Amino acid sequence: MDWLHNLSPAIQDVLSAIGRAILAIIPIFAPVPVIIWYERRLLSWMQDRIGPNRTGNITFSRTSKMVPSFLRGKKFKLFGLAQSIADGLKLFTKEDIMPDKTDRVLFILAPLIALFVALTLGCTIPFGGDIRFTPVADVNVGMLVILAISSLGAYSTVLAGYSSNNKYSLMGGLRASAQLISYELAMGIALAAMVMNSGSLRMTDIVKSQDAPLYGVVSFIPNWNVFTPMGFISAIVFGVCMIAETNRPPFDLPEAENELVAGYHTEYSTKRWGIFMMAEYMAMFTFSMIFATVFLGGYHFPIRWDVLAPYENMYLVGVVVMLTKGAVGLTVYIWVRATFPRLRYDQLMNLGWKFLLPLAVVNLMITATWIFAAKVYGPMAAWMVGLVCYGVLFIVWAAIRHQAKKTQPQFQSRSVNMVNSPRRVLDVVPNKEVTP
Amino acid sequence: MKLTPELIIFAMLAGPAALAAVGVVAFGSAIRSALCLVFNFFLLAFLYFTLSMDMPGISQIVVYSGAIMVLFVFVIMLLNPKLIEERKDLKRPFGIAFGVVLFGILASQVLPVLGFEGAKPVVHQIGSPNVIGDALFSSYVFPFEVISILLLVGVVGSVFLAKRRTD
Amino acid sequence: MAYIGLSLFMFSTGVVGVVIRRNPIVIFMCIELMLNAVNLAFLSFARYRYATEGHSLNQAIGGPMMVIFVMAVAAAEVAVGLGIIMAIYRLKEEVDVDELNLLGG
Amino acid sequence: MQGNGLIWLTLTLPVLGALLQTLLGRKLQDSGSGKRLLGFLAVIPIFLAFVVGVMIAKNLDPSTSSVISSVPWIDIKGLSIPFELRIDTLSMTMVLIITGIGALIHLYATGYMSKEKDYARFFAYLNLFIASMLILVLANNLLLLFVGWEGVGLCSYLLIGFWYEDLANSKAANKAFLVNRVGDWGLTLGLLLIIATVATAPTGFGPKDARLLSYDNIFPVLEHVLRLHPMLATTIGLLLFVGACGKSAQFPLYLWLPDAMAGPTPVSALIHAATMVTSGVVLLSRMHVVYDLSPTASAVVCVVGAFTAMFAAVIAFGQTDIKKVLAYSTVSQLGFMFVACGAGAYWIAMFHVITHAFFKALLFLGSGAVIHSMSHEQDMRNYGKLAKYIPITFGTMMAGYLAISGVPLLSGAVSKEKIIASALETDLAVLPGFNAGQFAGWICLLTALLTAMYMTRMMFLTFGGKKEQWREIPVTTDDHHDSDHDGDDHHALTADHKPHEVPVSMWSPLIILAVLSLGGGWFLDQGERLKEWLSAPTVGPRGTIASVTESLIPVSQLEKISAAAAFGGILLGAFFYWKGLPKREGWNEAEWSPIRRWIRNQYGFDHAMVSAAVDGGNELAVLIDENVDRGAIAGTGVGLGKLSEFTFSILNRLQSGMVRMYALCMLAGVLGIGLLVVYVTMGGHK
Repeated sequence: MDWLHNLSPAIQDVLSAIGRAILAIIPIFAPVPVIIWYERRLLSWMQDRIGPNRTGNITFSRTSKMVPSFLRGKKFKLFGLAQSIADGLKLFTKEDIMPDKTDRVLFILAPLIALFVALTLGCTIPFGGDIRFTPVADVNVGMLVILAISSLGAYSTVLAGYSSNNKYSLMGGLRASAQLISYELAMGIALAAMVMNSGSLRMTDIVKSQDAPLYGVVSFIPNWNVFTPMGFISAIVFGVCMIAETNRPPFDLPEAENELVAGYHTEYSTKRWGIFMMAEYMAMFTFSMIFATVFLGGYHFPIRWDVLAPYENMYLVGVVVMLTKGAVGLTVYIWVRATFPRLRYDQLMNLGWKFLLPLAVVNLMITATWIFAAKVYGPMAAWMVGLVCYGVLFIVWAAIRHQAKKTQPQFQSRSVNMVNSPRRVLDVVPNKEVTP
Repeated sequence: MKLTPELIIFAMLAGPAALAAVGVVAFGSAIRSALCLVFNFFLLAFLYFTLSMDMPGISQIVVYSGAIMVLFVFVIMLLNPKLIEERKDLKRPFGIAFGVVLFGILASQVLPVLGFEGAKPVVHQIGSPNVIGDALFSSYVFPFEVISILLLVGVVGSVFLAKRRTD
Repeated sequence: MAYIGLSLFMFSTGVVGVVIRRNPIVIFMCIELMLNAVNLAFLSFARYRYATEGHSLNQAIGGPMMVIFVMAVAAAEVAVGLGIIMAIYRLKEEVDVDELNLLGG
Repeated sequence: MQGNGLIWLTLTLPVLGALLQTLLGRKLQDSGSGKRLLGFLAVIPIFLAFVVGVMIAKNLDPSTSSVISSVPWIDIKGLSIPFELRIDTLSMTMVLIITGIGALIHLYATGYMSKEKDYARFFAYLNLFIASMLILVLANNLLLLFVGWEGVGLCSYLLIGFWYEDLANSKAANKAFLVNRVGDWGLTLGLLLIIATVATAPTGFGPKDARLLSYDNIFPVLEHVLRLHPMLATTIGLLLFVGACGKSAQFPLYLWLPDAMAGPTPVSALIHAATMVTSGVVLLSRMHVVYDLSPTASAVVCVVGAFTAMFAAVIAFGQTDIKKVLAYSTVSQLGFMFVACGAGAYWIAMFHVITHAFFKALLFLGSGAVIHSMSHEQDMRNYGKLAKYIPITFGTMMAGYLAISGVPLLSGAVSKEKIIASALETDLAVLPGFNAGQFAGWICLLTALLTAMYMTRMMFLTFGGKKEQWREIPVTTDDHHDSDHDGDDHHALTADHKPHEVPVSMWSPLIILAVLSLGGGWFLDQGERLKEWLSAPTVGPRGTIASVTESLIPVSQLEKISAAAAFGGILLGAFFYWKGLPKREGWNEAEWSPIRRWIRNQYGFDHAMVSAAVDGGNELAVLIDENVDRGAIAGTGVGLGKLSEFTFSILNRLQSGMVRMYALCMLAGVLGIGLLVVYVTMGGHK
């Protein structure tokens, strides 16, 4: 390794930057086939069917002499793991079709932006307690980097929709941009509450702040944000927004197949479609890990062993823990997909603007009060004040709900304005019938 | 001029940024202009990073690339701007000429006097969120409040504009 | 000062864009471009002029603060501006700046 | 002693009470037992607050003051205004008065308002008022004092307009609010001036930390700066005094107080007799540093106080409404307090605040009892010979009457005599060539006589006389503010009405207050208890001491003289009103002597002020509108418009409405200027 140190510092920097970039990409990029397989199997299991379980099984001949003797008649089960690889091979070898009258540059650019966002989204997530495990950079605005990159994700869907020169695609793109903008706000504010809780935008600091004793009392359980009241509410808000940001069911309106064919990627096929899919799964995984970092204590184990019995820090354990938490997040993603029906568009907007955003804002305000009270009066008073605030919040919410239920009719009717309203025609026809 | 890594990075960022700026003006279709602008803003953010201005840089991405330009793209898509074809008229040559002259005048006046490369930068960490937040809530608290009111007015105004007249 | 040079260039480009383009959205974008050019100038001055020896933190922080405020103002401005463009479009079914001469009494 | 955290309890209990009333009120107030529970919930917090106040006061070392500060309020870099309270003898005295008298009045109100529909709203306001007043007196910085000040004003507005469905009541509330605004204007300017003074104080005397406005910070600074600039002291003093005039109903801002009698009687007792009106006195005592350094301001305070005392006492003769008599009496007594303040004897002013709280609360509550038993009839011309119907009320009111009249050894006499003495021998309110203090002292002595007289008039008209007037004279309803609103239980007064004694919840406070009125002043005066108790917060630096002119009467004789004034007043009153309502003060006001009619209408002052402010303002506006606005300005405007229209009809061609053309032109202009700059710099090089 000496030759490395002998290089000029500038080249060393470049090399380390490349290394870091690879470190950032590999754990997100590599598991994609496994994630797709996992989703299909889990979804099948939840829907009481089998799912892909054959592809990749290798059965050796019993009789052929070509096979070494110890392998004859053996059967290697891969549980269908190779299905994703087969799919990928298929996608990348199919004939590349690009419709006429598309905006070619943008058409090609759109999936690349999606890929770019998915790959760079996780660049500030720490995977272990060491600086080496924080890919790319542990910048002091880490949380904002995540928000910034994820907000760029809107371009991919919007451009894909626009460049396809297709009505459904355009509508999908429009829906996507509106949805992303709407949920971005609640997400940012939910994260802001956590930033205030930890006192730093730096991701490693946020993880570190969750390594304290639970509520300052229970020493062997870490004080993950999700255990605190404001963290819990933020986690709910962020979780919902996270699903909406990745356009996953039940928020998959931009690609709602029974309304818009396939939404923004109707015209896409082969590699580009594959890239969209890959980006989606990578984004899912990354968001799961962001969730884990912010709310589930990052790379920390759920029990603080070092308090019970001091031991040497093993950073690789942290990486495993982190990836496991990411997998847990994925499971929830799939579980939600299997459980909830797709939202109607107005329900989507109502949920985002009328429920999540106010909840996140109030939560932010209560967090501020909490921190203030903790600083001035100590933790006990903060708990009292905070819980009273949440109680009031719940009562107000219940009262509003009660009132709304009382005033609104049980069955909501909504009118749909069509582009060419048939109402005009209808107005004329009865008259004609009456006048003769 | 010595070729330092900083200069290389600056050139890598500034060159495309300048090209993108030209692209904003030169492209015929509005959406391409918008994309150029996004690209330009994105690179600008990295230029800010090279100035060790973390917070302004990242807000640049969040605010401009992430919010404002998405709005632009959204509106362009809604309006379907192919309706407007850019006709050539007398303003174009005049505008370009004037622009070049403006750049010439400004550059000739400003650049020669900028002789402060010698002074040693001291580490103030002026780009870090802590320092900016501190300043925002102490010496700049009044502008901060005014800006918040301005944003509120902006929100109200846009809601009012977007509201369908029901008369 | 390469940063200032880039800033000036972007500013001039924005000015040219405002003059020669007919699409109000593009004009708007050119204005954003000019704002950003100014932001860049602010930041580079703050970094290389005021974050140097002999200046206090208070002097140095002015540039970044200005940038933050410009961004906030730009956000408000875009919200209203695009709203106006949309409203005009709804009213007149066209957004060509040269066809819109409401300003002329 | 570093603070007593219990004070927070005192402050939060009334707030809690108000919240309880607000939250539970609507559900509970419809049933009788619910009302009783609400009344209980209203009284208990105030009473507990009083108990806590007593506990704090008992452990308080009179020579110290402690600042309780744990809640940051306005907290930005370089300026920190915490929500901090000050415990010293001055604030604790006021706390005890507010909560003590307040609790009694709450108790009384549970009986008085028992038929009221909006029971909970009333007590919510009342509790809120107590809380605001506590903030006012306990505040340790000027901004917090201002919060309490405005809170008190707001609650007063709400309570005066409690029966808001009646236009007269709403008008009275508006008037109180508006007149108070005038005072607040002065107070605000005063506070800003103080802030400016403190903020720009010379180095070394500026405040030590960021708590810029806290009393403990500003007092030393003010003392230092104002000693150098007496004019500044006078300005601040006069501005603050304008504020104090507004709240404490001094001439000419007293206008709102008599009208404020439109509110329910317990409100009158609590707000307009015992607590709120004294906030001006508290303010002056609190800021005594300013007045100590400004003889001019002190003299103004003295003279205005004395004038108000005399002025209001005379008006009281013309009133037939029992509450209005008491209202003017309050204004008059407040004048006494201001005389003491102006004379620099702040502890005496506070002494009078205390004793006045005792006997004026008693008198108001007693008058409320009379009104209650007379079916909400307030006109004294309908009373007479009531003593035999309502003996407890009569007995207690007698105590209050004797106290206010200044019968020796009763509480009113002790404090009033001290006021006169302090005014006569003051060295503060003395201007060159004019001994304002002495002048005020003499007027006060005369006013004491008048006080005894009009109080005698009131007592005889109500309880004495020969006839039970309401049996003979038809009832008119013109002066009928404190009236029935939801009807059924509030009958109008009829000829066969039989007055009944009030319930126990109403007469028990009367008895307690009567005992206090009789013995309170004597008790506090024994061994100069109050003086020592209050000396720390109210004694400050003195400015230039003018030469004291010898008083005509040696002060040692004053005791006898004031006693003589009191008895003289009582006897004179008895002489005029022995037979009850005299003929020439009967129902037909046209038969009244012109002077009395003039007095009844406050010498036309109220009318003049109102017409000057309202009608005059209106006419002025119309005048300006017609002549200046439409004539001069609009004329000029139209002329200019014509001119420019002509001019620009030529230039109009350029205005194509093409925005980009404009932009191009702008750019050309910029380039022109740029080229000019280039040219100049080049020229500079050459």
